[in-house]
Amino acid sequence: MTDANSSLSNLDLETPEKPFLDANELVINMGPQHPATHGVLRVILRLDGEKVLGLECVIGYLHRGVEKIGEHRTYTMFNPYVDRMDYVAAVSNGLGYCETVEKLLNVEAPPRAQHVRVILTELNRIASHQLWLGTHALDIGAITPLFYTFRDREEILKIYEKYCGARLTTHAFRIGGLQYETYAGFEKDVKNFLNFFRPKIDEYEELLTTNRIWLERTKNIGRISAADCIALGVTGPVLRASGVKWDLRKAQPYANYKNFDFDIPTGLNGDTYDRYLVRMAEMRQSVRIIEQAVDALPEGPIIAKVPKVMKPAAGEVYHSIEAPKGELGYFIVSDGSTQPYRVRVRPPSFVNLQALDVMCRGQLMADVIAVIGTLDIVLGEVDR
Amino acid sequence: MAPVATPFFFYLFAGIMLIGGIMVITRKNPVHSALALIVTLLAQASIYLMLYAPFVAGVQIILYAGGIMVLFLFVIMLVSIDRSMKDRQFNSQWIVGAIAAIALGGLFIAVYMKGMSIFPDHALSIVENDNTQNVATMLYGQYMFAFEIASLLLLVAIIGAVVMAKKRI
Amino acid sequence: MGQFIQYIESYLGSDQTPGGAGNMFWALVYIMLVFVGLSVAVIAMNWLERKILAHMQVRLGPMRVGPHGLLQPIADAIKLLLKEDIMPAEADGFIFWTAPFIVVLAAFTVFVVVPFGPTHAITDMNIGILFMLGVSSLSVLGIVMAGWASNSHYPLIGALRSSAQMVSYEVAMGLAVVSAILMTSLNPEGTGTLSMIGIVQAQLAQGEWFIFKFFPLGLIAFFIFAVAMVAETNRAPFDLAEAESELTAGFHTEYSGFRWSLFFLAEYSAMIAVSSIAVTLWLGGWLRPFPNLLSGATWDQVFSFFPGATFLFFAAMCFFNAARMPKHPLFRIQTIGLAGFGAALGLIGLALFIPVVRVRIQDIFWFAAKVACFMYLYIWYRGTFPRYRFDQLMRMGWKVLLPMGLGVLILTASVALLQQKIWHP
Amino acid sequence: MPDDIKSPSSPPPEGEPKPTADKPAAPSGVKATASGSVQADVKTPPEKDKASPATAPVPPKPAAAAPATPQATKPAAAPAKPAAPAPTPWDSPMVAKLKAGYGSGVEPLTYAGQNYMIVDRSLIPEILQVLRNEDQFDYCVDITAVHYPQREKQFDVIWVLYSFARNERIRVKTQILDGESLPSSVPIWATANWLEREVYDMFGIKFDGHPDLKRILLPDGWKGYPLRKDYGILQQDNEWVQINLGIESGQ
Repeated sequence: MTDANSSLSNLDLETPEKPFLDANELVINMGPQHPATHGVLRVILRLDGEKVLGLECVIGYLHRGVEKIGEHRTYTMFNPYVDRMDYVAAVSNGLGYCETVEKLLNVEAPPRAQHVRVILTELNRIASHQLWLGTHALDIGAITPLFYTFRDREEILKIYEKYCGARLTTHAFRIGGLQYETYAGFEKDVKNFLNFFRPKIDEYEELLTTNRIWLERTKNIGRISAADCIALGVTGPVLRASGVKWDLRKAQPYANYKNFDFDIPTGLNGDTYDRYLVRMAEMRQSVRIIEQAVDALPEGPIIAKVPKVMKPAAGEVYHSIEAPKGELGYFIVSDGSTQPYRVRVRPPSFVNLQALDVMCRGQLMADVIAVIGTLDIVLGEVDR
Repeated sequence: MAPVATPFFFYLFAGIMLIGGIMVITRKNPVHSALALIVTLLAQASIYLMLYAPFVAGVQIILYAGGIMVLFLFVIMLVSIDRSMKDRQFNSQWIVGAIAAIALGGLFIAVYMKGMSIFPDHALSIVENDNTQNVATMLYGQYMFAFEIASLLLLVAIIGAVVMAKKRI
Repeated sequence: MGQFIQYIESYLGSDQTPGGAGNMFWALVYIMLVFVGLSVAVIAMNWLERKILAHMQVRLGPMRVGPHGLLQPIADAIKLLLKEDIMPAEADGFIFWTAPFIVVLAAFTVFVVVPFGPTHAITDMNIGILFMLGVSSLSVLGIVMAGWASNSHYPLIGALRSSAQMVSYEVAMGLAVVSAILMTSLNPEGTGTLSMIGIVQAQLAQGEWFIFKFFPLGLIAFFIFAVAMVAETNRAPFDLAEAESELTAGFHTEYSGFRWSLFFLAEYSAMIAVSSIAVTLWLGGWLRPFPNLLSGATWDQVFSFFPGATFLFFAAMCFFNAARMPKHPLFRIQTIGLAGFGAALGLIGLALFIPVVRVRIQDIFWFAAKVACFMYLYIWYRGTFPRYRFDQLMRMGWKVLLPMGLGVLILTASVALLQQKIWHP
Repeated sequence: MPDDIKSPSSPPPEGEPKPTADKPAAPSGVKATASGSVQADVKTPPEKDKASPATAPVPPKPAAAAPATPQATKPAAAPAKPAAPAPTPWDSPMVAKLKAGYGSGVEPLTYAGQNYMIVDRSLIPEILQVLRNEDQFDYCVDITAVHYPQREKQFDVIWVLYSFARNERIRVKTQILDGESLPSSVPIWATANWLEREVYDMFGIKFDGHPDLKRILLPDGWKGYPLRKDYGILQQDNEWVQINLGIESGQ
């Protein structure tokens, strides 16, 4: 414990360093309207020249009171709202919410629903990582990967569109199972996508992985140690890139992830490059999972028997899933009525964003952009 | 190339130089001063050209206008302009300044009055076409030693700057 | 009047540049030609960059304004000219207004000495290359002024980055240039030249482009220059001054409309200018490929057909694409437009086969073709590379390119001396 | 304690009984090891997928209606209407130790397979510290609150904690009065910083010793705490909206 705290003791905003030659500290405001802050994030940077002395995130520009809305909607009605938080990984949000309510209701989705849920969430993980890769590379100045990833993400969105009619905020799952039976040719589409997508990861990597400029821009940038990660509650690829082999899909399997064989890629240095490699590897692992899930897709009902009017017994449940960005948790308190008494969302982006200050200290201003990109935040989720 | 309208251009550039020089010392904003200085330097380069010294003119533009003055501006911009704007522009040593100015003016007048006898009249030789080559021959031949001393001085200056700027080497 | 006509005619048949011959009329004509040609080139570059970049990035690029977006640059220009000219309230008015003009002035003045052919230059100065470097280094002033006068943080940081970057890379660039100039002195008289035309003529006399001279010394010097010139022009991967993800748009963040378009114009003409320097110094300027290997009147004849053939090729491409256009009434205008454009190109191509034109135009053609290769490289870099960070950029300039440049310079000098003293005493 | 964390390869002490039961690095594993800092190796999912492994044997006491393990692969069509499941006592060595130390101030319970303890307000700083230091709950997942206006102690404050070493998640819950403050847990978990700010922002619960307790999602000058039950869903700080946005109403 002392160890973790000592590494944090030098994190306070006031770094007592004597300015040299009376150099004035420059305070720069980045955002909330800034192309590289991935939304309406406002960062106040304290710079010495181009070196970052400290920064403060100002958030809340996209606050919509999702948790308050949750208290005024029935369990079913609130389901679409969660899609609007992390809008690039809406399916994962839905999965987390549905599973939490299922826990409250004490029901479980049938196997077929579980399989389809896994397929769709993993597709969503790929889509989210693609969007991250494109924008992250764009922040660092490589424009081309963005168009490659968007081209390929389109194929995933097409599958969503065919499945549920929506592309982004899908509302694909129902409490207790699925909203729709899969359409005819769903398996074929998914398999086609996998075959199409596998070489594409190589294509992205060809552009970046060994690119000298990319290496210089990402290696040793925004390093964060495993201890700091844990102290700051950072989860997801960022935590794994720091060397902690922890993935909720393995540690506390939900849905039916325990039936699938996949690896948890981890990094060693916890720098931006490792996070890049971890996410690239995660895409490959997602492909593996989807492949197994499609091959073993069972027949059967797609929704468990759930009451028309959901009135879970009074009680409270915290359930979390491994969203593309980290641990996405829902804490729902039921008072026995049709509406949740309290819905708390534990957003991964929100907690991860806290680490920005630690990761940026002593880096250059240009690296702040790279680090914001590598944290992979979605402001809709940060602010809710 | 035959010179065209030489007096006109001479007075034009000389005028620009003078106005620029006055602006340098009268502007309150140091950035404006620096820019005026650049104008002066550019006009000076033009005068060099008219003196059939294109190499010097080119070097003047590259080094002074394009290099040194940019660094000047660089430094000035990092300094708080607001503070320097509030400072008094002229310090109290104007008596010394006036004396120096009068002395310099007297010198100019003296030179102008008996200029012909001080500077012997050379035959005008236009060396425009191999000007650069001549400069090179002089620098690396006759004045080799002086040239090398100058470069040594610069080296010392560079090392001094590094020592001063670096907290720890 | 007759005297005036005589004055005009007196230049024809001269083997000097208009400036060299002291003929003001033709000098003015050449200035006009260069100005117009440059503007057209910038407009073409605008379209080409968008198109090529788009195709690299699996997009189509502009497709709506004119066939394949051919009229897009014109639409853009009109849009920019009609835009409101905004000046920040706290800006330093005079400097803010003059900055873009200085940048444009610097970028265009450089072309006074660019030799498009043995006589196709506005003038030839004996300090030609020095003049080019000097004047192009003045553009940094405009950038600094623009950044400072905007009175805003992002432009200021952009301007500081840009000026530091340009001043640093000028050093490496200068060293590379000097090693090429050294090569010009390898003639029996032992006197080199700084004149742009003289440099190309030296390559002609020595029978090889300087890029191949003292292999690999020439190549390394060229490489240093090629890197430094990208940094000089603030283009990807060295486009830190206008890194949109960090500094929004760098020093011209606060500019809009016409003034912004001046910066745009200056950026592209600066790109063309530095490419011209590279072409002149290392790639034989206006000389056609293989002047030493495939020499002789027959080969001259063959190579002189290239300009016309190129235009005909482009014309054929236009016709091909016009034929591929959807057969739909809505596309009729576009098809006709594209075919018309092809026809125009074809006519130009045919005109270039006329012997008189052919002989006169081929120098310009080869020069332009070489510059065009560089322009393509610029676009290619932009499509491929991420952006360097500022300290990395500086490190590369000072710790890699500068020592390399010094080394190449010393080696070139030594080899040249050895060659003169030992092999050909 | 962070020593366990720093070495990624050292497996957590429990929850991983058989480390290598499956094939190593499949071909579709990590390929991008050009500079080789990412390695993918294979980890077996724990054989028993209980939410609370070995340490917390769930007592299947009452009525067996509440299935203890959430991931139990039962037929899905299980009747979804168990007769109002109630929290059951939670028993484990850790809990026994805490109970021994703090007596009736700690009330460990299990609901829906999830363990939590209701802790007396006065014990909060100590218990959290003990959980962090001795029981290896090194990861503070979430801090949140629930408002019960009809109760005397109006607020439930909940800490969700997770231990990497034990692969166990628990919740610590306490009840406080309106206006009562809590000690900040930022010294214990750095992540508590923003989480506590959010609780303050939404509920108005103050945390003593927090380095920078101010609103996080809402604007600084906002009045009212939106997640309190007496704050209507359409309610807003009209004054703030008028001053700062220059409009009559934000809705």
